[in-house]
Amino acid sequence: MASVTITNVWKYYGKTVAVKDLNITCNDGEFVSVLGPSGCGKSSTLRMLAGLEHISAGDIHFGDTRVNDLEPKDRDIAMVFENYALYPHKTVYENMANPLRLRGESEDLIKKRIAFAAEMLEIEHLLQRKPMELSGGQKQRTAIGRAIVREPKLFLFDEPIAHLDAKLRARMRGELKLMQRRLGTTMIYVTHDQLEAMSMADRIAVMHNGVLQQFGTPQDIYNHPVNEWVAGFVGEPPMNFIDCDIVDEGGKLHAVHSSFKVALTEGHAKLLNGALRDKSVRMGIRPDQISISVGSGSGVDGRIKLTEPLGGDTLVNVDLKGADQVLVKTNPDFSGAMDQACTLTFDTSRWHFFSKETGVAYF
Amino acid sequence: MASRDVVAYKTPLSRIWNIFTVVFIAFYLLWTLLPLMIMFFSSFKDLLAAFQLPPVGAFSKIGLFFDFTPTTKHYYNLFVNLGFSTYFANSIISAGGSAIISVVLGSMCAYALSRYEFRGKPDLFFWIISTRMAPVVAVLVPLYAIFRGADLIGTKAGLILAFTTFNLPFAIWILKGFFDNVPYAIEEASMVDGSTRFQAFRAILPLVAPGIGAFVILCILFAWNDFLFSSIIGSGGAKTLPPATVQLVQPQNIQWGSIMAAGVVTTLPMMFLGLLIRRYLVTGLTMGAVRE
Amino acid sequence: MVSTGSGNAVSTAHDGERYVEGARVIEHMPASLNAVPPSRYYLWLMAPALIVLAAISIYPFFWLIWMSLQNVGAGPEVEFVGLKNFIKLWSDDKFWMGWILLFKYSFFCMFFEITIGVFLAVVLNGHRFENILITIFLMPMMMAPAIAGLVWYYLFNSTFGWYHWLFQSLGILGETSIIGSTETAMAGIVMVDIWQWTPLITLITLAGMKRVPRDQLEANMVDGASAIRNFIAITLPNIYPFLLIAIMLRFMDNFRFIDVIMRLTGGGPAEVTKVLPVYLFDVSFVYFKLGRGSAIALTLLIVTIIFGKLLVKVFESPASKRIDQGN
Amino acid sequence: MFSKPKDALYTSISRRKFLELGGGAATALGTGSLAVGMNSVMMRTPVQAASSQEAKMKQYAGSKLVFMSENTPPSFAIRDKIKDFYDATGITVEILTDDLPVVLQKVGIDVKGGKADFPVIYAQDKPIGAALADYLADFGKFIKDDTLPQDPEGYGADVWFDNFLDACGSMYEKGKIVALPYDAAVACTFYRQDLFEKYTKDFEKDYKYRMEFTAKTTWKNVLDYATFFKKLKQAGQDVPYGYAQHLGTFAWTTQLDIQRLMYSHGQWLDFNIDDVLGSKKPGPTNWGDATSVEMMKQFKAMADVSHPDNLANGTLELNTVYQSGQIAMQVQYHEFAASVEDEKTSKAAGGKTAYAPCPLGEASWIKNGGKAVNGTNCGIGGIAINKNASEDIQRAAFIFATHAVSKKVQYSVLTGLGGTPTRKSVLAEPDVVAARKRPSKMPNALTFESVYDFGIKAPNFVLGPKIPEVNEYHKILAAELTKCVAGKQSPEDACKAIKKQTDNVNDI
Repeated sequence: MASVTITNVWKYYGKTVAVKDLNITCNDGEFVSVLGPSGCGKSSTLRMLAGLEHISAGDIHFGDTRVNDLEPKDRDIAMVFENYALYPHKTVYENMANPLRLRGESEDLIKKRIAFAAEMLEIEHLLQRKPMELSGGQKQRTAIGRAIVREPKLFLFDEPIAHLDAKLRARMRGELKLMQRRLGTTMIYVTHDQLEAMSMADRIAVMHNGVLQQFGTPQDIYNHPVNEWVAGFVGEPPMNFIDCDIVDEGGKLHAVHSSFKVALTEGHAKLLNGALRDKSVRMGIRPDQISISVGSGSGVDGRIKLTEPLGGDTLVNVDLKGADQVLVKTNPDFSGAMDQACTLTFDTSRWHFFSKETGVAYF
Repeated sequence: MASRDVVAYKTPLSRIWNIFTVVFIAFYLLWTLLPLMIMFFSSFKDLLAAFQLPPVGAFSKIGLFFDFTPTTKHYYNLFVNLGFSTYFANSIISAGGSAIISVVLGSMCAYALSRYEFRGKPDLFFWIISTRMAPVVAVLVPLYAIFRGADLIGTKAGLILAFTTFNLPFAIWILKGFFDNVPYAIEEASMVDGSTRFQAFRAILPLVAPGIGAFVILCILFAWNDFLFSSIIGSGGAKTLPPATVQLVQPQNIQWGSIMAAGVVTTLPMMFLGLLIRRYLVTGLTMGAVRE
Repeated sequence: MVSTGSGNAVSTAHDGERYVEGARVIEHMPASLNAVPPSRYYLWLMAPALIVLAAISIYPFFWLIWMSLQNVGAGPEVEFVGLKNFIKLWSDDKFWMGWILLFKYSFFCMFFEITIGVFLAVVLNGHRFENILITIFLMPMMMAPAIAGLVWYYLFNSTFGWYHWLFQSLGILGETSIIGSTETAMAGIVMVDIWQWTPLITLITLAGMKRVPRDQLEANMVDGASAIRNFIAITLPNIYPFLLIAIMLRFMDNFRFIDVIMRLTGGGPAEVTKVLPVYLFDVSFVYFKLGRGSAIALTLLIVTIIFGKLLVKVFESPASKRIDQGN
Repeated sequence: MFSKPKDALYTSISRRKFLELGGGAATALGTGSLAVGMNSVMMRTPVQAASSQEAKMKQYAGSKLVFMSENTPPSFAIRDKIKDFYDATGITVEILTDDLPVVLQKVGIDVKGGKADFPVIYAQDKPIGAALADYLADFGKFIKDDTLPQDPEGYGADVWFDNFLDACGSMYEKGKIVALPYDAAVACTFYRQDLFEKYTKDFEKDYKYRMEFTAKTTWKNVLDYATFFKKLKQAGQDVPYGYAQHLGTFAWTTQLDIQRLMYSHGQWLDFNIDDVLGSKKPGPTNWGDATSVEMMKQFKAMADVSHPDNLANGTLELNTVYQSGQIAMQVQYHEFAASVEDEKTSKAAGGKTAYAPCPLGEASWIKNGGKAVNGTNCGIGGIAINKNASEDIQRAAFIFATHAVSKKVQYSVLTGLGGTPTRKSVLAEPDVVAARKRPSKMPNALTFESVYDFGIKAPNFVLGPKIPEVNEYHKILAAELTKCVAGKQSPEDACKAIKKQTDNVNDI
């Protein structure tokens, strides 16, 4: 077991920079997910951790050991690959035995460990098959099994369930989290799927274009995105952004848009820098933090453009005055028709303001 | 995927087509086999019988071709008097040796080329394959000079190296394709599992083993059938079957029986090997451009 | 507020870092780089093969260039003559004739091999005995060209050759053998090439035909196309990259191997089969004009390498990539 | 590649010293080289002029030589009895045999590369001897060296058949001998006596003279015979063609083929140079003069009535055609008599074939003056020594060369494998004398009268052209000649083309 410290790490591929000045510390036994769209540098980070890529600048420590110059085999880690990377010519048993064999463990121990892992992963009946004969989920379990038997001090997962079907993915999420809790091993889990990251990780590192945007608990990231990009990336359906002006009316700050004027709470007003008064900002609000009712009323006026019933929820596209549009998530019995006028109410305690120039959140 | 599954309907036209198909295939079969058959039968014929032809136009007397008392004396002559057992052994050793060396060195190089990205890689790769494209006649003299300088003329070691000059680039080119098809992640997994880089390379060798096996055979085939290198570089001490056969054309008389027997001896093993690697033949003969 | 060329809103944020489109960006450079561990591993793997290849290709290449600038006479004396060998080639009829004949030979070989080979593939595709037939047809390819030359020499001989007898009996030829007449000698050497290498075209075409997407064929059939139209409109474009590769490979082989020609005609009669490599052979190994020979060899080498470049281009073309995906 | 010859002498220490040293390292070196295959290996025990013949023979005992030879009977004869040589000298000889073009190719690469992989070389007079003369050692110094064993008969011009030593030994320098005569092929006429007798009456009706072959038979007669046979054949009779030429792939014999015709008419020569010595600067060729154009015409006329596959038939194929009974007449090399007389392979065997000298020139065809002769030429395979080899290897090679041309070996060449000897004294052997008449145990001897008693003697014999560019000249000649025969160009144009290209090659 070990903590992992990534200090000022850079990754260059020729002139291209994949990872820029990355700093992450993950504690012993923690489940950390690295989240970001493809090309954000998350896989490079993982591969540097595994020792598969050279660390261009900065240091990585496992516990107190600097691992920069250690070969993968000397880092005492286990990794699960996106495409499973099983040896096609070896049986499931042999695949799982391989890392132990390479370390010269006794056959008894190998047998014991594999039995344990196979039971946990429910693949006992598959041990004599070859990868060709397995389904995607079974291959994935084998790959995980190969990682478990090693009892490493660190697990690295590279989008391990991306290729499974939706149902299986949901199940594996739960199982993986459970497994990590049971083994108590530090785990770093790379994914582009926010659902996976949110549901499994203790902490999430959100990356974009090689730069760490935010590192924090899932709640933190969801509720307090540090900038517009994180806010837009995390959350499904995505956050609505509306440009508004901050107007001081009688000592009270209001967010003013062509179709609404909403007062800010005391707390929020305080957090907004005084210098920004009478200036324009970007307001962000998640679709489920807007309530909608048909017909005009007190609140924000809009016109229903399209409704998409999803069963459990209904999504409503609403045109505001001017060019803006917002997406509202409401309950399934909502019955607005196209082109009908409607009224929206913002949950002002949960809204966000971002600098229009930089995208940095004010709170 | 195969287009053969497309539904076909019977029409008068398709019937004519079918008949035509049968005739065409029969003709092509004859065209392919006749020279081989004549070679085979003539190797059992006495010289006078080998020279017998029916009168022009006398198709009814075509049976004359089979009118001979089979003799195995040419084969006997080849192996007992003409030293063909030595040439046969030379062929096996030099072709086999070069094939193995080419595939061993070639797979190492191909693996590195497949995994290692560096500037000028396409140029290096092209240079490698261009060494195989060079017309043998064009580079024979300088090659002779090199081999002579290293005291390799007329030795099996020299001939193995000479064959390697065309087998090695071939092996690199083909095997790179094979390694490209093996996901890098498997080696990475192996390294994370605790193997060294070289162990990881060895770990994926079983994945390309069938292909490697086939290309050992294909390299043997190319080397076995070579004439120019073998007759110049291998001259004397390491003569292989093709030049030995050509040498049976002697000023006093051409020993057709022995030549045909030598042809059979040279060709049969290769046909057998060709059959063995039938599945890889297209890939091999098109330098990996086409896979079956 | 600063505006960048790309139109993104860029500004300096309150904490001193920069943001682009709402995300944090870092524009400074790392203070220092870690030393790159020398990755000699791959070099070591490549070294043995590259050393062997370098020894057998670089030295001969420079030797050829150097020798092509020399005049090598009958005796041991060698004289530097600059580009004279190349200038002389310009007015050397046999040199140009060699090129013409080489292309003529290759063209005839290609024409017949492609025509017969593709047709054979069409006939064989899906045939009940496809596999066994192909296997039989492959047999000539396994034969050493030198031996094939000898066998066909035996078949063509006007005194005892069965093929000559057949040609004569069918009235195709008179008493003159196919390689004994200036009119037919080229046909003779082309025939052997066809015999040996048509199956390769068939194999390649078959491999291509197996990859023709069935949905395309079906869509076309539903659209009302006949089998022939289907072949022309769908199959042919699909196997075209395969054929291109085949053509170039055969062209290169025709440049490389002269075993069959040497055995059958030696370039005769009256030089109608004296393709360039045969002429090169004469100049280098019969006249020992190594200077002139090197100049000819260089031209041959350069053309071959151009062909090689084209071939590699086809390998890397999108059409070819599609071939690989079908795998 | 053109470096100075490397001294291939591995050790020149005396045998005694060698034994004293225990020989460990030296043996390893020696056997190591032996195992490698082709290298000549040298061991030397110095001898004095006064030493015994045996000591002289054995001075290179333990050495190894490589002999690159053509695959003709003498090579096989020597190889068969190589043990005799080893017993006498202690020298191991590896004999490599190949087709003449391949021998030329390999020897050429070897000597031009400054090497001596082949210290002993089969030097066919013109293709190898004239082309590579600069690389061949002079026998003169060895012949005079009394520390070397010498042939009791000597090496003078008179111990060989007339002109043989000149043919293969004299190249460009007077007095220098680059090769000793080892293998001989002299042209003479082979004809089907049975057919000539059978058809002579018919022939006489048309042509008013007998169809026969004597030394007086002219090329015009040959043309008549061939025309006669062709007419008969075209009339549907089951007769062979009358004549055929050597126009196949082997340019050298094609040149010899027309040279006989040319020389017969006014002793025409390709160049105005000494026929015996040859010249490195031959000057303009005589092609294009009136005689040559006339001869080209006549050659074409002969070709037109010859066997239809003329252009495909080289010397060997021509003989096969004759053996199979398809032609009634050929001018062929006398060493082929053995195969023609072989009943197992030849339809012309069993007394059907008779031998005569080459045809005589036809006086009316001579345009430039000179007299008509029975133009006869040859291919004398000399045995030569590679000048690149070290002095000791050359000396050892000399011992082998003299063995190869010794009376004993030359006799076994004739008796054993159907070859033809070069040493005159072989002819005096009683069984050789007997073999000159049918039934003959050595069928080649049947040609001796036409060849040795007539053809090779003055004024019939032509030796040249010995020029360094002889191989290219042969190819040019053969190419233009065959184009003319194939009807692709007129005889005049052919002569002009030959002149232009040949003069170009010779830097005129």
